[in-house]
Amino acid sequence: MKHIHNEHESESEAPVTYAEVNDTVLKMLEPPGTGWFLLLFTCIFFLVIGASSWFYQMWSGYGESGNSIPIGWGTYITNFVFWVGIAHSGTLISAVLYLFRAAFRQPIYRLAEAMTVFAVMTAGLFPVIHVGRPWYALWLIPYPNERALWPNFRSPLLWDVFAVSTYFTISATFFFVGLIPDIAAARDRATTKFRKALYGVTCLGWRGSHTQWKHYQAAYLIFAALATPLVVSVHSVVSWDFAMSIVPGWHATIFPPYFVAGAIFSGVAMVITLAIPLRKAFNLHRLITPVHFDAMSKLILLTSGVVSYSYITEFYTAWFSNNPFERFQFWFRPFGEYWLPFWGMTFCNCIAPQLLWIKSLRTNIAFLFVLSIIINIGMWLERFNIIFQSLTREFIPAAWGGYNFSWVEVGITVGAFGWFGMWMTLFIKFFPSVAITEIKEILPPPMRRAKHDHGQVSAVNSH
Amino acid sequence: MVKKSRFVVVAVGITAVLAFFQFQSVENGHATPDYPAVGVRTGVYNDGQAALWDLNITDHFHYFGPEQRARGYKPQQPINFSHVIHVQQNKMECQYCHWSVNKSAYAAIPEEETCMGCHGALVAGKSEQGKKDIEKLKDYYNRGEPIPWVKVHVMPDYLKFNHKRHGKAGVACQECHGQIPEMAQVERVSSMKMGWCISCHRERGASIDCLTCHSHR
Amino acid sequence: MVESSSRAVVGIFTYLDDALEAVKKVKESNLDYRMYSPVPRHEIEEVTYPEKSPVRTVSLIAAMTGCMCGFTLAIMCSLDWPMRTSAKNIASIPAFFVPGYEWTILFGGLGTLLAILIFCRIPTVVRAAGYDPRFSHDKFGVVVACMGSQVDAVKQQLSDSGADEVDIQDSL
Amino acid sequence: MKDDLVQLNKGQNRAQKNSNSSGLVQISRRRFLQGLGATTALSAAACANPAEQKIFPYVKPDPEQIPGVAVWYSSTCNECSAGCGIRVRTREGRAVKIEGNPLNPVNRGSLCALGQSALQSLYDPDRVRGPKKRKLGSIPDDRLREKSRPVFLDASWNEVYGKITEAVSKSNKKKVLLTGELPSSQKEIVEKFATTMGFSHVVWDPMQPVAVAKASELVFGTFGVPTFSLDKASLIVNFGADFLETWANPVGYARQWADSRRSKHPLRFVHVEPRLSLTGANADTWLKANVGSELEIALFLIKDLMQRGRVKGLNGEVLAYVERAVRHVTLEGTSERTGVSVEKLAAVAQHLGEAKQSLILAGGTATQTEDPMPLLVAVNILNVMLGNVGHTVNVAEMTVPNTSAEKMVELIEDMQGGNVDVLLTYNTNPQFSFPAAFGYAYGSREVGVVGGASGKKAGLVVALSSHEDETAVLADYILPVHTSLEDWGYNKQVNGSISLQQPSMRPIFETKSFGDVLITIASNTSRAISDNGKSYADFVKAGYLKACSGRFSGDEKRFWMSSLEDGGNFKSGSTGSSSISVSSQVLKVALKAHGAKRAKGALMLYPYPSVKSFDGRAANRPWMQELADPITQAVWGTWVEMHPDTAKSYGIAQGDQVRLKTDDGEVRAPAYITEHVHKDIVAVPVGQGHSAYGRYAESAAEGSGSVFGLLPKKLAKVSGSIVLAGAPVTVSRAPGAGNLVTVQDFSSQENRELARTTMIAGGGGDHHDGADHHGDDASHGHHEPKQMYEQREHPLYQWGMTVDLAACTGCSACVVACYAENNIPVVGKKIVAQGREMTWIRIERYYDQNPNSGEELKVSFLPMMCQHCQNAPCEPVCPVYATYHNEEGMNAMVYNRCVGTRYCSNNCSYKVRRFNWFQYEWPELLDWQVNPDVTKRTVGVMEKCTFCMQRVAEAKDVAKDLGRLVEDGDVTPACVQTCPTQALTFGNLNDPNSKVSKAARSERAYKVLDHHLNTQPSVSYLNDIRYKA
Repeated sequence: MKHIHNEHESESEAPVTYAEVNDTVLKMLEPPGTGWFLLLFTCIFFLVIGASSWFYQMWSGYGESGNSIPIGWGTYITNFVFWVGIAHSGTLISAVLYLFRAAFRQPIYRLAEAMTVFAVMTAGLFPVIHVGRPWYALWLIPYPNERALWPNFRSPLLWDVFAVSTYFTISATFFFVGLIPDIAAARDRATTKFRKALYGVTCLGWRGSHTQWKHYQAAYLIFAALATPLVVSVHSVVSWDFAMSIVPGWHATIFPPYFVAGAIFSGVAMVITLAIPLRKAFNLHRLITPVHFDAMSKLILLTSGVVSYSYITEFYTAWFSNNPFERFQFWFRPFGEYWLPFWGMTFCNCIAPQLLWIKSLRTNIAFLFVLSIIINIGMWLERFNIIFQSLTREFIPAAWGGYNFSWVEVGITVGAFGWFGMWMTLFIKFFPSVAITEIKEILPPPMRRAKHDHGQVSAVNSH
Repeated sequence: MVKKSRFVVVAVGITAVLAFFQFQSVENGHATPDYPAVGVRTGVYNDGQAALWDLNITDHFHYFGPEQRARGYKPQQPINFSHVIHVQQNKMECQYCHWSVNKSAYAAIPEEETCMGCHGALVAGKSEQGKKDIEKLKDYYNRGEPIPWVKVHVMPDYLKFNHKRHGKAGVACQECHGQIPEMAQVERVSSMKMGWCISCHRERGASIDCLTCHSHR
Repeated sequence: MVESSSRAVVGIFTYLDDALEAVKKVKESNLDYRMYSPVPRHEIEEVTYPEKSPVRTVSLIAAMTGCMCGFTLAIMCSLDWPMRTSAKNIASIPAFFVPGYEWTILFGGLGTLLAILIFCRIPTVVRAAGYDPRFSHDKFGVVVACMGSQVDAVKQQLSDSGADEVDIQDSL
Repeated sequence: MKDDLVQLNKGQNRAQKNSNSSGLVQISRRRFLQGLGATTALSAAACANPAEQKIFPYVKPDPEQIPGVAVWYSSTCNECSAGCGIRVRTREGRAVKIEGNPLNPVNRGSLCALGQSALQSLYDPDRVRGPKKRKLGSIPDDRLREKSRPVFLDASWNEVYGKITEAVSKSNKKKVLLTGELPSSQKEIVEKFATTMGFSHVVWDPMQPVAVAKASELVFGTFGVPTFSLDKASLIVNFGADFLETWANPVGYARQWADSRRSKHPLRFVHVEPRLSLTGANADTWLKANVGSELEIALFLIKDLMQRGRVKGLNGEVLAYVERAVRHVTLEGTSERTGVSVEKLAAVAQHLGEAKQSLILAGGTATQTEDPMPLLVAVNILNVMLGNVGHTVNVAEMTVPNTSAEKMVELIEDMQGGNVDVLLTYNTNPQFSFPAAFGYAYGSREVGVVGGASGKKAGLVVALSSHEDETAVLADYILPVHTSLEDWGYNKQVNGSISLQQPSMRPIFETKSFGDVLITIASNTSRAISDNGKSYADFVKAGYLKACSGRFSGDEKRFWMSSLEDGGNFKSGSTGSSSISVSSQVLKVALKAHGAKRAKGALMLYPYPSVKSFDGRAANRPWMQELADPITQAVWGTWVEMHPDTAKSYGIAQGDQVRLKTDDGEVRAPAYITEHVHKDIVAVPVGQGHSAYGRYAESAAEGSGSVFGLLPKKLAKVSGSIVLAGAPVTVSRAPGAGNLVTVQDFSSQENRELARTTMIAGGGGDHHDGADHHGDDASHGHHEPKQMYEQREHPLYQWGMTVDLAACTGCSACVVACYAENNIPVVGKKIVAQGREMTWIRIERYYDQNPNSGEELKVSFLPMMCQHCQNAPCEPVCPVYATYHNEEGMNAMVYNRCVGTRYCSNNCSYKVRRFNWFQYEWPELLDWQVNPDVTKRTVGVMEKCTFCMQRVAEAKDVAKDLGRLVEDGDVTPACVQTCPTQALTFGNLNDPNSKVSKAARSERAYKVLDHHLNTQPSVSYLNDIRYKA
């Protein structure tokens, strides 16, 4: 905490006070302007496109998607993995970095966590969209039923059900618990009747008494401790959807760490993509500082390295295994029919992030924004490569085949962004999207008798 | 305090309603006690027990699923054929009319000629309604048209029930179809949902391999 | 308002050390108190609640239950209607680690949530004695419950510690 | 059309009518159709409750029928003139499946794709449903383009009969009855009719090997196609006869061929042709000779034999004649002119010289050139020299084709000259399959009864047809006749056996038997061709009993009944003659090779019939359209095969639209580029490009035009048959993209050892000696890896299958059988193009250049169906147990549990799972064929081969009633049952004595991919056997 404070001081501005945190953050909740409504309606418009595409697909038949017989999974599963991946960094930032006491997480963690929850909500749609009979998707849930049947616990897809539902529950709970004191702060400042009621109910009557804080802190630590393994496990389980199969290009033990690193990679990029406009729109420059961007850039650099290493390892393993199918698959990816997505992925995920070795670029907001979008595209392509390329060239050459991209898939993909964006947009206007309490925690408390080196701070009074 | 008690009342109420249906379903199953003496519980097994918990809306609501697959489905038939008169009062054997039940997977609806065997010249019916119905039968027969009976036991696709095998294994008709002899209008007494079949299969040690029933035939 | 009825004395502090000073004094005089703060500080915990929180135990128990339930669910469901897939065992424990693990986390998380709700006494609609909206902003508050006779002493004590304001409210 | 076929029943997923589960539905036709209409109307109201389902009893019991139990009728297939015996499975009075009749010696229980698809001719939604008359003024056009399509109005039988009677009595010119090649009973009644009524009888069937028959006349003295015994030969040299596909008796010959190929001493098979046919693909040595140079090879072989002194059977002037012909033939010269390497020619000659028994064949397109006689004569002479006559060539049992192109030409000339006033057509489609250059359409317009109101137009052309094909739409009246499945008849085989044809169901529409129509026409004109007004059925019975007189003693009725049960009487009477001397008629033919005359800038047209299209009669059968051609793997419609070099020179790429033009016509079709056609030819399958005939035929044609329209207006020398091959065509790239859809785009095995071959050396030696496996070593087949898990036990049955690749010819009969048995939807070209075909069994075709013998082409056919793996990758990944492994070793697929994650398909290493992307529905009438024992699958579920578990269930049911277990042979899945070569076997692997376990223990047995993946399939493949060159 100390060194963070020092970094603040280095900015040659007055240190942040408790009151300023509240003021800045709660200012975000003020009645929205046209821009916000425009954003919201754009998102809803996209969502309507997506929803109508889905209904069209259900009405007409699953054939409206692009899948074919060798390629049973396509855009939807790519989207699923993509969104689960996006979700990951949220948990990483909120839980893992909390445990590591990495204080740079504080200003961005709420945003990251909201992103997690909404991304999981988005990701969770895709398995349902992608099944042939979505109205029976609930058969994957082990509930007592008149058929006396249970699901197959040996299937990675059932693990997915467990992993994703647990992940959603835990991250949503974690998110909500973290929100409680901040909502209480919002409640205490709320003016309109609606907001009073909204915050009054959602803060559950939080007061911030010493016992409450005591249990809260203990519980929060436990939540962080519980969510931390999820960071590793959820995407590992998702990766097992592939790794547990025998498809060349999927059947690899490297998948869990590879997927987790990729998820964090894409998630951090997504946090940057969201944080930059938010920071600009709500003038959060004093809360989300270049220091944070620098730290996230380093995280990107690290995970990009891990991801690149995984790519190389995949190729090495395929060569080393002397398995003709694996070898063919990894020859096919760079030099086959779909070379473009492969090289696109390589550029976006391995080459472009290397620019972050340059210090000035790490804090160059415009550059980071562009790079984060490039990385997101790259990570989508990575999943495309894994899913499409592997399925299109499996064991039996006679059964090799292609994919038929359809506008329905594009519609649903766009709709997913609309769905995610809609929740994000609503969230930033109704709930504090920067963690008030947690930022305050890293600020030095106002002390009359400065025990440490914070004499200056204690002199600054609020009001 | 008021709120709390209200909650309790609602909870107890819901439980009571559920329990009512629960027991009622069992009650229904036992509704017809002792005709003829087959000595088995008729069409109960775990009927409804698991179904109460089933979240599958498509199986439960008529808006999503066919009414014809619900217990108690009792359609109006083109001719008011009464099993009471034929079976209970005149002691006819099931197989006399449904003759293919032990020969084929299907228990055939009797040919009109079978009906005409008695009703053609001999039996004209006692009641007014009965006379009318027999006239109807003759009309159909003379026109050479089949009677458009309404299916009572509508089963979903991809379930192949074999009457012959069940009959030969000693399953009495009443066990699934209920006390048909006492029905003036045939009604579906068993849900014929999968869990219902399975509980009997398990109880009697019959195969619970999916393909036993979900094979094509 | 009867003299002997219990009252709440609310001290509003700007400085954390002042507030803690006041708490220490109140504790010495063995009065019931509640301290409000906009932020959790370990300094506060040290003074007010040095013991460990019971939340942890609840979480542990819940998580262990979850682990057991997860495995049990998977095993029981598989054994209820044993269906062979490939040549794999009906109850294939390695595969069941996933539901077991996931439910460990899930139950642990839900248990923790339950524990917070119970120990923090939320959700509640009861108005907290002496709460001031500023406590969620930047002020610290010390609310002391005392009999009417002790009010003045307590009030004095709080202002001596450096309270910006001291209010007296009816206790609930 | 495809919209009709694939009625995507949008939003009606749940409200699927389960007409198939109501096995009791047996009602009058009209009623049934009404009910069908009602169901359709109701299902249109979305989200409503499905209509209350009705259950209809019989009005009167049918003593033959137990509801839910199939009734089988023995009959005879009329699809080609081979006359295979069939058994038609009917349920509640509807024919649902055709299988081969095991008692019939022609096909011994097997049936080809075409024969099975006869059901879709019976249930053709475009069938003529009642008598029709042309609307006045709607005059047929030559091309029959959509605009000028004649309009037909409903008529009554009596009206048309009246017209015919009137015309016949008025007639003062020729009266002609034009038919296809007919079975014996119809032939007899037609002869009677023709003589009684003064009709002349003309026969046209494009598939008849008339030239072969003519060559027999020249060499052996009798006109006819000899019967061949392929299984007795140790070497077959074949000049283009596609005996594994469509030629002569394909099912019977395929069986003979396969019996030899899988025996200890397999025959060696050399095939010469310019375009790789299915038959050529099965050859040990495939010689891509220059077009028209087959004769050179034959002459070289004659010369080689002469040098070896094998001139038995030749003497006198014939010997001199032959010697003269081969005087200048040299190995090098032949090699140069044919384009076949010296080594290969020498090797073939050597094998031929050493072979104990051999057979030389010629036929197919190679013998439908302008001058086919020299080749055919040379081949016959070769057979004589080799002593094959009387052994592998049976000239005592000759099939005599009645088809005559010369008579056709004469008829057309007569018609054009106005010399014909009554024309009846039946079972032939000359407007489509006779070269359009001769002008049949023009001629048929000139047919008329003089004295009509407006010159010609009182004309009388009556088509007795069950389909509105090109010939029928030219007629003034169409009289709907029974299809062969509704009609009576018998067919006398050359070996003396007689197969009987009986109706397998009551006629669907207001149709009459062809024989009855003739009888009625005759009696209307007060002439009798059957005894006092008896029907054709009586005629058949009497004729059959007469033909069988002496074959039975005692009760005629009992004999008749047992014949109906057996499908005929199969006592074969005759014996082959031992030797024969060459007729001097042969001297008329100049045995001189003149090479291919290739016009400058033009390629040679090489039309060929295939198992998929035959002569065009299969075009309106969706199964046959969707069936992938085994060689090109193309579906729906036609294509043009070209050599890559040729294509390059014309700037044509795979799938481009190509225009083929001759002086007589034009065809547009997509290009299929393949190395396995000669550079100088363009090969086009015949039978596609219909302009009438029905929705599937017409839409699949996509306006391409028929290949027969390209043929020149001339007849072949001596044989007088049409000139199919050799027309010079100008090829150009047509605008627009061609619509070529293939189901297999990759032809190489990528060294993955999917289809394996045992290469054997030596002429006819025991292949178990010195076996040398293609690819990796043999131990892979018997690879027993250590299992991680305890393998599943199978207490009673473990169903398994073996596929003998040495016997599999790739004919695709199994595919059609599977379509028919398992209610597999036909989805149409567009959906197949998306990789969504629904076939449960597919024939994979791989081209491999055999590394052991240089550039030798090795074509492998690999039937691929669900392998029912013991360690199935698909099973554990299903989250809802929709697929799992049962106690009987079956990989079960429970459709109604399936959620549709498609994970199983991803994880299936064999890619045999099929997904219902849409709700597929059968159009009206084709849905009568739906097998009630098999569920139609709904949208969103996975499906796959089930080993025909409905048949397994039936067998178990029967066995249980008999108080025993299912025995070997009780269960045969549809594919196994129909396989013409019996390459497939099915049975209980638990039983060590079952056929299938014996086959699976064979040292040729291996399992596909098992050595890589340890999937432990239940399907074993037996290595193909090929001779090293």
